[in-house]
Amino acid sequence: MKNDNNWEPKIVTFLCNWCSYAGADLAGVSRLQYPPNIRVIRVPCSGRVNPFYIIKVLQNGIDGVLVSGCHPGDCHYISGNLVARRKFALLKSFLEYIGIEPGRVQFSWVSAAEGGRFVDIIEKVTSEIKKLGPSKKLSKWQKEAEYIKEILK
Amino acid sequence: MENKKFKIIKKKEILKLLESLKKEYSIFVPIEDNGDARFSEFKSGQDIFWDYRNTKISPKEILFPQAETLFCFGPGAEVKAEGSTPGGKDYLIFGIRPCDAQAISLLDKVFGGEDFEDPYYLERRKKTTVISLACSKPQIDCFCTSLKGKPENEEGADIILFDLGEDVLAGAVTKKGEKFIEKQNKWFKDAGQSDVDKKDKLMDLSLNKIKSQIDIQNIKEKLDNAFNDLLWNEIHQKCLGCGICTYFCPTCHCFDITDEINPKAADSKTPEGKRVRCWDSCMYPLFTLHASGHNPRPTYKERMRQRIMHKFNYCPENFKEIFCVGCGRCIRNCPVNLDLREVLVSLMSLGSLCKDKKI
Amino acid sequence: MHKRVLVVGGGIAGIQAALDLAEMKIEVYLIEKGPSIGGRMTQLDKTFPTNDCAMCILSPKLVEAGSHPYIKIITNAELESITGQAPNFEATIIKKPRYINEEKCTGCGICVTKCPVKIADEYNKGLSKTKCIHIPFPQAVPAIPIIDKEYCAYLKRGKCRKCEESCEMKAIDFSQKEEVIKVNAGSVILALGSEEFDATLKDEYGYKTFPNVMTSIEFERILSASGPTQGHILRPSDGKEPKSIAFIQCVGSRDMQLGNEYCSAICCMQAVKDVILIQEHLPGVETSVFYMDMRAYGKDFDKFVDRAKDYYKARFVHSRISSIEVNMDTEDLIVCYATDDGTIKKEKFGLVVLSVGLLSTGGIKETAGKLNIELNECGFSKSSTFMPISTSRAGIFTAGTFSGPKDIPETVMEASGSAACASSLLTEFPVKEIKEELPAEINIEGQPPRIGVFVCRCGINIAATVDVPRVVEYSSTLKGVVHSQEFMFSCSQDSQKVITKMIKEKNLNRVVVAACTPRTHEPLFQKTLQASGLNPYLFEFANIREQCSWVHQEAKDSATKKACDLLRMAISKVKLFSPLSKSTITINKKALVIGGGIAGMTASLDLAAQGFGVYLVEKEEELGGNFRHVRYALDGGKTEDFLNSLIDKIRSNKNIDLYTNTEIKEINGYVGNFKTRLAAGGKKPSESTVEHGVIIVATGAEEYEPTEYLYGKDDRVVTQRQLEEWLWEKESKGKGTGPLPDADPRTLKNMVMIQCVGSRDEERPYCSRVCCSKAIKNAIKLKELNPRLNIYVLYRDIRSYGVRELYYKKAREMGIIFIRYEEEAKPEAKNSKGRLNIKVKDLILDRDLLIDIDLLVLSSGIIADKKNKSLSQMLKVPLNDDGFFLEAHVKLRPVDFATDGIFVCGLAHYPKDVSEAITQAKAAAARAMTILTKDSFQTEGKVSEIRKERCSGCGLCVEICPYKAIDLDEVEKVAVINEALCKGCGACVSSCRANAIDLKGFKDEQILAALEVV
Amino acid sequence: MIEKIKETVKKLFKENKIDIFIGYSEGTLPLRSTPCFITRSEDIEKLVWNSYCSNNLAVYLPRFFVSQRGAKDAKLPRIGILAKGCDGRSIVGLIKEHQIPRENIYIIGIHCGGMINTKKIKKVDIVAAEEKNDKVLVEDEDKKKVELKKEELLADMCKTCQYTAPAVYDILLGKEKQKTKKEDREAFIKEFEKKPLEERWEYFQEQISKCIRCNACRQACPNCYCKECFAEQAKPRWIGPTNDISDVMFYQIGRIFHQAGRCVDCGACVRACPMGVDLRVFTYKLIKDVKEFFEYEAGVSLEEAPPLATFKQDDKQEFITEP
Repeated sequence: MKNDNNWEPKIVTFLCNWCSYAGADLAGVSRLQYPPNIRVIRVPCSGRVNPFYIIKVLQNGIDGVLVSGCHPGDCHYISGNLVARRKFALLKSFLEYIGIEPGRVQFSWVSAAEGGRFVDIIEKVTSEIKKLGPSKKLSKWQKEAEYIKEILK
Repeated sequence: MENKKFKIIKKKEILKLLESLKKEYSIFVPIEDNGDARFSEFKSGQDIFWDYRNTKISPKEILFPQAETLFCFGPGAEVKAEGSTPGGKDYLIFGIRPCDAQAISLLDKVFGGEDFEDPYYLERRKKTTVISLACSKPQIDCFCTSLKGKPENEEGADIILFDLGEDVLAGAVTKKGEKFIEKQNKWFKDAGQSDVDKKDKLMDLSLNKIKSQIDIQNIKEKLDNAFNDLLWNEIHQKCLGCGICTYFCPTCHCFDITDEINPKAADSKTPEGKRVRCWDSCMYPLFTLHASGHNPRPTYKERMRQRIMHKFNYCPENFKEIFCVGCGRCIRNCPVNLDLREVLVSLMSLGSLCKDKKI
Repeated sequence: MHKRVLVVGGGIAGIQAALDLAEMKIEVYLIEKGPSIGGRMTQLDKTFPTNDCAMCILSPKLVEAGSHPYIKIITNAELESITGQAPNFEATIIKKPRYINEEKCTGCGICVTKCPVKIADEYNKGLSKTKCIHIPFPQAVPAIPIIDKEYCAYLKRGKCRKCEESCEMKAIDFSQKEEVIKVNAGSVILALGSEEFDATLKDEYGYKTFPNVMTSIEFERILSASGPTQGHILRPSDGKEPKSIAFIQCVGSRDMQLGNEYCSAICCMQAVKDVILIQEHLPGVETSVFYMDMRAYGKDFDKFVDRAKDYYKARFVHSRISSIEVNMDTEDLIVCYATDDGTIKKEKFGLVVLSVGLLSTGGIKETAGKLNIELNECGFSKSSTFMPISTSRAGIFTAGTFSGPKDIPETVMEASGSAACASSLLTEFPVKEIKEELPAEINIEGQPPRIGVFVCRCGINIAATVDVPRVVEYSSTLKGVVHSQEFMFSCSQDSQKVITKMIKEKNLNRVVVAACTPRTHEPLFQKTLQASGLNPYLFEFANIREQCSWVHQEAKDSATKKACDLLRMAISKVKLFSPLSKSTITINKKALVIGGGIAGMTASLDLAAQGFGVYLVEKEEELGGNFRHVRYALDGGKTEDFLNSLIDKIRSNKNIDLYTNTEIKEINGYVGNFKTRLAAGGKKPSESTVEHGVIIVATGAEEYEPTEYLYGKDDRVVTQRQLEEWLWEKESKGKGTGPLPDADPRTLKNMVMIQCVGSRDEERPYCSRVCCSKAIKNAIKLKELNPRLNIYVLYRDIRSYGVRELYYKKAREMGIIFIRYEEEAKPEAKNSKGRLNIKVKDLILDRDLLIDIDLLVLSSGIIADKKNKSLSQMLKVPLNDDGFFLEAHVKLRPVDFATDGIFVCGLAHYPKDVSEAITQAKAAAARAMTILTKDSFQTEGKVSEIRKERCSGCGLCVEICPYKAIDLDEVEKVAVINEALCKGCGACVSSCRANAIDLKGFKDEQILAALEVV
Repeated sequence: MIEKIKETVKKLFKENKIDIFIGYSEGTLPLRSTPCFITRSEDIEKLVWNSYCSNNLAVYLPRFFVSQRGAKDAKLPRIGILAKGCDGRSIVGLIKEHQIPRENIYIIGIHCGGMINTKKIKKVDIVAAEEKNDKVLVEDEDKKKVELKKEELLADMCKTCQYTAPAVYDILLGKEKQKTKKEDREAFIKEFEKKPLEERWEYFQEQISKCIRCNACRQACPNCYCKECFAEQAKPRWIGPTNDISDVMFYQIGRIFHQAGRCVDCGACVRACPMGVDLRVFTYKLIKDVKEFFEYEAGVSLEEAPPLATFKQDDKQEFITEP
C-alpha cells in the first residue's frame, strides 16, 4: 500500500475562522494551487480544538491531521491559540512518544494574509503524510473493516 | 468417587493428545503469561502451565467474552446473529481449576435458566467440554472450602484431572466426559490403586493448605433483612469503585449492550453498525444511571451492597446458589485490600449484636 | 431627519467612527474616495509593537462595516461641499463611475480573468501587475471590481468588452456617469487621512533612480505574504535576497529644507517592526537603522526597540544621512553618514528603505479648503489642546492623521472620540429604527432532518473545475437529504427566492449551501433562512470555491471528490444542528466612571450630555487629578480656567452623581448590569451601592518620586512638576512655595534638566511619553522670562513626536542647549561645597562637561497607580507588566477591555498628555454609549453551555476564559456561563476534561459527526 | 512513629478538630496495609504506619464533599488525613481544583521513606511478612524465611522521590528522609525516548493490549474525580465500551493526557492495575514534558496556576510546522 502511487491520503484540517481559514480563502482567491487531500473543518478558534479530536481522527482511520490557528498575538479571542499551544505541545510530544509518526499530527500558524504560507504548509504536510502511507496505528476502522468483511462472508 | 474408574495418562502424552484434537476443538489451556497464568488457545509446541496456582483472569471469558458482537445492521448488511464459535469448532477447556469449573455451572444457571436463555452463551456452552485440574496449589486468599468447594470439586467439569507429577490421573464426571475418554481411549491406561492413593494424599495435603475458613452458614437469611443496615456505611468506605472484583470474578455476569456505529458506513456498502455486548460492573456508577439523570445507586455504598447482596442473597433466592466459589481473585487483586472475607464475617455478625443499629 | 452623521474617509479612522456611531443607532454615510474601504492599514504587513497581522485584525471590521444596517458605504466618491451649520448640514458628494452595477455584481471575479489589459497594482504600490478591471485586494469591501477608465481598452479605444461578455449577471455597465449625491447630516467627521512623503523630492537618496532604494510602505508590501513577492524579501534590481538592509529615518520629516518640520510619529516604530520582521523572513541579515531620535514613546514601544536591539541584533546608528550612492555593477548602495563625533563614514547595503513621513497633500488640502476647514502651519487640521478632535468649523470633527501624524491606536481613539462628539449634536433628532419583520419560526422539534442542498456553480468559478451535477447527484443519495439542486449563482436574489420556495415546498428543516466562503456569505443565507421561517442556525456551508475549485484547478476529479466529501461532512454535521436562540439582556443606562481627573470628568460630561446618568467616583476630596499640577499647556497658555470650568460643569450637571473622597469596595455583575459598592471616607464614612451598565476606568497615575540626582537632599533639585507649580505661583501670586520659595526665575543663571528620570530604566523599561514635551514647555517658559538663563537639557532621545516637534525646534532656536547622554553614562549631580554641579559626557565633543548650576530639574516619569492591582482584580481585567491597565487590543481596541462593558482612558492606560487624555476619554465615552444607547442587547447565538451533570467545578474554564464569562457557583460547585459575556471561542470547551461544556453551533458531537464521514 | 501519629489523631479528636480520620490499618494479606477510616477515638489503636502504606489516601477526600453540593450552608465534614509526600501533592491538586476545601482538611504530613512494591518479590507463596528496619522478612507456606532488602523492593517512583513529605500540611511528623536525588528521575523516560519510533509503538501496543478496562487506574487516581468519565459518555461518544484495542488506546491516551500538569507520580494507577500495564512510562512522560516546557510541577504550590490554565507569550513552539 505504501508504494502504491495511486493512494492518496486524507488529511483533516482544523482551521480557525479568523486567521487560518481566511488564509486558506486567500490562497483560493489568489488561485494558488495545492494538493486536494485536505478536508477542512472550520472552528471559531484553534483553542476550540479538543486534543481528543486528533486522537479521534486517527481512530477513524484518517491519515493525518493539521490544526492551524492565528499566529501568537493575533488571536481574535485574545489568547485562545496560546492556551491551545500548550495543549498541542504536550499532545504532539506524547503521541510521538508512544510511536505515532510525527508527520501525522501537525500544528501551524497561518494568518489571514498568508495564502502562500498556507499552501506551503499544506504541500509540506501532504507530502510528509503521503510518504508515511496509510494510517493504521490507533485506527479502529481498519480492524472493523476487516472484521465486518469477515462476518459478511 | 469411590467407584470412579480412573484413567492415567503420561503428561507428555497430553500434549500429543491435544495436538490431535486441534482440528476438532478450539482448545483453551493455561499458559504462562508475564509471570501469571491465563487461558489461551492451545498452539502447537506450547507447553501447558501445569504448576499454575490459578489464572489471573477467570476462564469465564472463554464462554462469556468481555466483548462480543451480537449482530450487524444497516443498509449494507443483513441482520445477522453472531454468537457462534469461531470456525464452528467445539470448545475444549483444559486444565481449569475446580472452583472455576464450579463457576461455569453457576453461569449455566444464569444464561440457561428456566426464565431466560442466552443463545450466544448456550451455543458455546453446548459445544464445550470442560476438563478440570484438581487444585494442589491453593493460595492464602483461597477460601473455597468455606463455600461448597474443595480441591477436587467436580461440579461443572466433564472430566477431572489430578497432576501426579509424571502422570496425570483422569476421571470422567459426566457422560460427556466418559464419552470423551472413551473416544480418546488410545491415550489412556487404567489407573492403578497406587495412583489413586497418591491422588488422595495429594488432595489431603492440598486441603490442609486452605487455612482461610469463614463461617457463612445461613448468610442468605442473615442478609434478608440487612438492606438498610448501617453496617454498609462502613463496609464500602475504602472501595475505589473499580471493576476489578467483578471483572475477575468467575461468577459475575453482568453485561451491557450497546450499538457501535461504523464511521465509514455513510459512504459505502459496509454495515452501518453492530450491536455489541460487553462486561459491565455493578461497581460503576453508570451501571444504574438512568437516562433521566437519576441514579438509584448513587454512591459507593449502594453499589457495594448490591454486589454482596447479589452474590449472597439474591442469587440464593433465584438460583438456590451462592454466587461465590471462594477463588479469592477479588481479594488478591483488590487495590485497597478490601477483603470479601472480612465483609462476610462482619455481615455474619448482623442480628446478633447490632439490632439497635438498624434504621 | 433622523440621527445621521457623514463620515468622510474609509480608512480605519472612518470605519471605527462609523461603527461606533452605527452601534449608537445613528445612521452613517461613509464616503470613501477609493474603490474599497480599509485605507492604508490594508497595505501594512504587521503592526507594532505586537506584530499582529494587520489584515487579520482589520478585515473583520471591514466586513462588519460593510454589512451594518446603519452604515451606508459610498465608495469611489468624493466630498464636494458642505453647506449649512450644525446640526443641519447638507453635503454634496460626487460618486465617480465604477462601471459596475454594484447591486447586480456578485463579486465572482470571472471578468477579471477575462480582461486582457494589465496595469500596475496600486495596492502593491505598483510593484506588481493587476488587471484593468480588478478587485482592489482580496478582502475588499465592497468585494466587487472596478474598471480603471484610464486603461480600459473599451473606454479608451472603444474595443474589447470582454468583461461584459463574461458577466453572467450583466453587471458591467459602461454607461455609468458621475453621480451627484446629496446627504443631510447632523454632524460630520473628517477622516481624510494623509499621504506618504514623495521620496523623489530627496534626490540625494536616489529613490526611483537606484532600484534598490524603496519607501517604507513599498517595503511593507514586500514583507506581506499577500504582496508582490509573497513575503520574500528580494531586491528589485536582481530579485535576490539582500545581505544587509538600511533604514533611513525622517525622510520628509523633521526637515527644515522641505518645510516638513514636524515629526511623523510612526516611522521609528515602523522601522523597528521591520527590522524584527526581516529577521523572521531572512534570519541573519544585517539591519541598520539611521535615526535622529528613537521615538518609542508609546505603550510597550521601548521594550520592542530593546527586543530589536538585543534579540534581533539590529544596529541603531544615531546619525543623519547626507547622501546615498550606488555601485553601478552590484546595484549595492553606499550610505554616507556622519557619526556623533562628526566623522563621515561610508557603508555598503544591499537594500535601503526610506522611512517616509506622512503629510497632508494637495487633494486633502483642497477638500479642507472646500469645506472651510482651517489648517495649521503643518498642513493638518487645526485644533486646540482642549478640543483635540474639533476642527475650526463647528459640528465638523476630525479623526486620524488628517489632524496630524499618529499611529493606529491613537487614530482609533480619535475615531471613537469623534463619534462621541458627532453624536452629541444629534440629541434633537429621533433614532431611525431599523427592524426587519420576520415570519414566526417554524418549530422543528422532533422532526427528522429534512435537508436541502444547494450547490453553486458560481458561473464557471466552481463549475469549471468541480463537476457540479455530479456533486448534486451525489448529495441526493445521502441520508436526510430531501432536495438537491444547483445554482448558477447561489448568492443572487433569485436564488434566495428559490431557497425560500424549496423550504416551504419540501418542508426543509436544514439547509446546506456548497459555494464560496462562509466568512463572507454565511450571513446572507442565514437571513434567507430566517425570512423563510427557519432558525438561521440550521444552516451549514461547504466551501467548494476558495478551498476547492480555485485551488485544485488542475485536479478536476479530485476536486469533485473533495467537494463531495466537504458536502457530506457538512450534511453529517447539519443533521445535529438545533435552533439557537439569543437571550436578551436589559441594560442599565447608567455609567460608573472611576476617577475624577481630566479623563474621568471629560468622559462623564460626554455621557451626561447625552442623557445618561453617571456615577463619578473620585478618591480624593478635590476633582482634577494630576491635571491640577499641569499649569500650562504646551503652547504656553494657562490651564486653570479650563479645569475650573470643567469642575463647574461636573458639579452642576444633574445627570452626574459625584462621589468624592470615595473608594470602590466591590464590583459585581457584567455588561449592562453592574453593581458596585462604594465607601465614602472622610468625616462621615458611609457605604452605598450603585447599579450601572458600564464602567469607565480613569484612575490616572502617579508621578515618580526620584531617589537619584540629590533629589530630596538638595533644595535646588526639583521635579518638572514642582518647577511648573513654582513658575505658576510666581506668575500668578508673585511668590513661590515648595523647595524654592525665594528664588527668582529672572535671576537664575544656569540650570539643567535631566530627562528620563525613573523612566526607560531596568525597573521601568517604558517611556513616560510626556516628559520631553513638558521639559521643552518649561524651558521655553523660563527662557521667555529670562533670556539670559542658560538651560541645558540632558536627554537620551527627544521624543517630541508629531507637531510637538515644532516646540523642540523653537526651544533650540531660543538657545536652549540639548545634550544627549547614553543610558550607560548617566549624568552625575554633585554638591561640592555648596555648589551644585552636573557632570555629563558630551558625545559630540567626546569629553566630560561640568556644568555649575543654580537649579536642577528632573523630568521624573509617570508610574502606575499602586491601587490598580486591587481594582483590576475587582474588575477582572488585566494589567501590563508596568502596572498600567491592559486594553483588549493594543491596536484596534485601545479603550476597551476584553471584558465587555468596561473601558479605560487617561493615564490609567498609559502616560499621555492632556489632549490625548481628552481624546481617549471621549473615545471611552463613545464606546460606552454604543452599549448605553440600547435598551437591551442580544447575546451571541453560538455561546458555551454547561452540562451541570458532568461539571465537577474544577474551575479550569474560569481561569481560561479570556472574557471572564465563567463563574464558579460556590454552592452547586458547577461552572456557570454568563451568556452576555461569552464570545463563543470555545477555549473552555476543549479544556474541560469532563466535556461538561459545549459550544452551541460547534458542538463536539457536530464536529465529530463531520470527522466520522471524512 | 506510629505512636506519634496516634497521639496526634487522639488529640485532634479530643479537641474536636476532626470528624473523621483517614489513615492505614493492618491488611489481611502479608505486605499489605489497608486504608482505614476512623470516627471513634477507640479505633485509633488500629492505625499502622509501615512500608506497605502505599495507597494514596487523597482519592477518598472528594467524595466527602460531593454529596454536600448544592446545599447552602451545608455542614461539611472535617477530615484528618495522613499524607505522604505524594498524597500531600494530590491533596494540593484537589484543593486547587476546588474539590475539597482546605479549611476542612487537617493534613498530618509524614516523611515517607518509600513504599514497597510487592510485585518486586518474585516468590509467590508468601504467607507472612515482617518489616525490620531496612529489611523485610518473608515466610513461605513451608515456613521458609527469607530476608529481603527493603531498598531493593521500593516502588520505582519511591526510589527517586523528590518530595518525600507534603508541601502543604498542618503538622509534619518524622524526620526528613534522605532524598535520592543523585539518581535521574527521568532516566527511564529519556531511555524510552531514544528508542526507535516503531519500537516505542510496539511497546505501547503491547502494554495497552494487556488492559481489560477495569478502570482501576482511573478509580485509584485522586485526580479522576469526574462525575462521568469521557470514556463512558454517550453524547458525544468518544470511544466504544469494549476492550477493542483502539478504544483502549484512546482510553489510556485520554486518561493520561487528562493528567497533564496534574499527575504527581504517586503510582496509584500503576499499583492498582491488576494486569501489570506499565503505565508509568507513559504518565511520567507528561510530567517530564510539563516540567520541561512550562516549568511546572504538580502539587507543590497552592498558588501557581496549573499549566493548562495559563500560558506565556514565549511558550515553546518548536513543534509548530513551518513551511
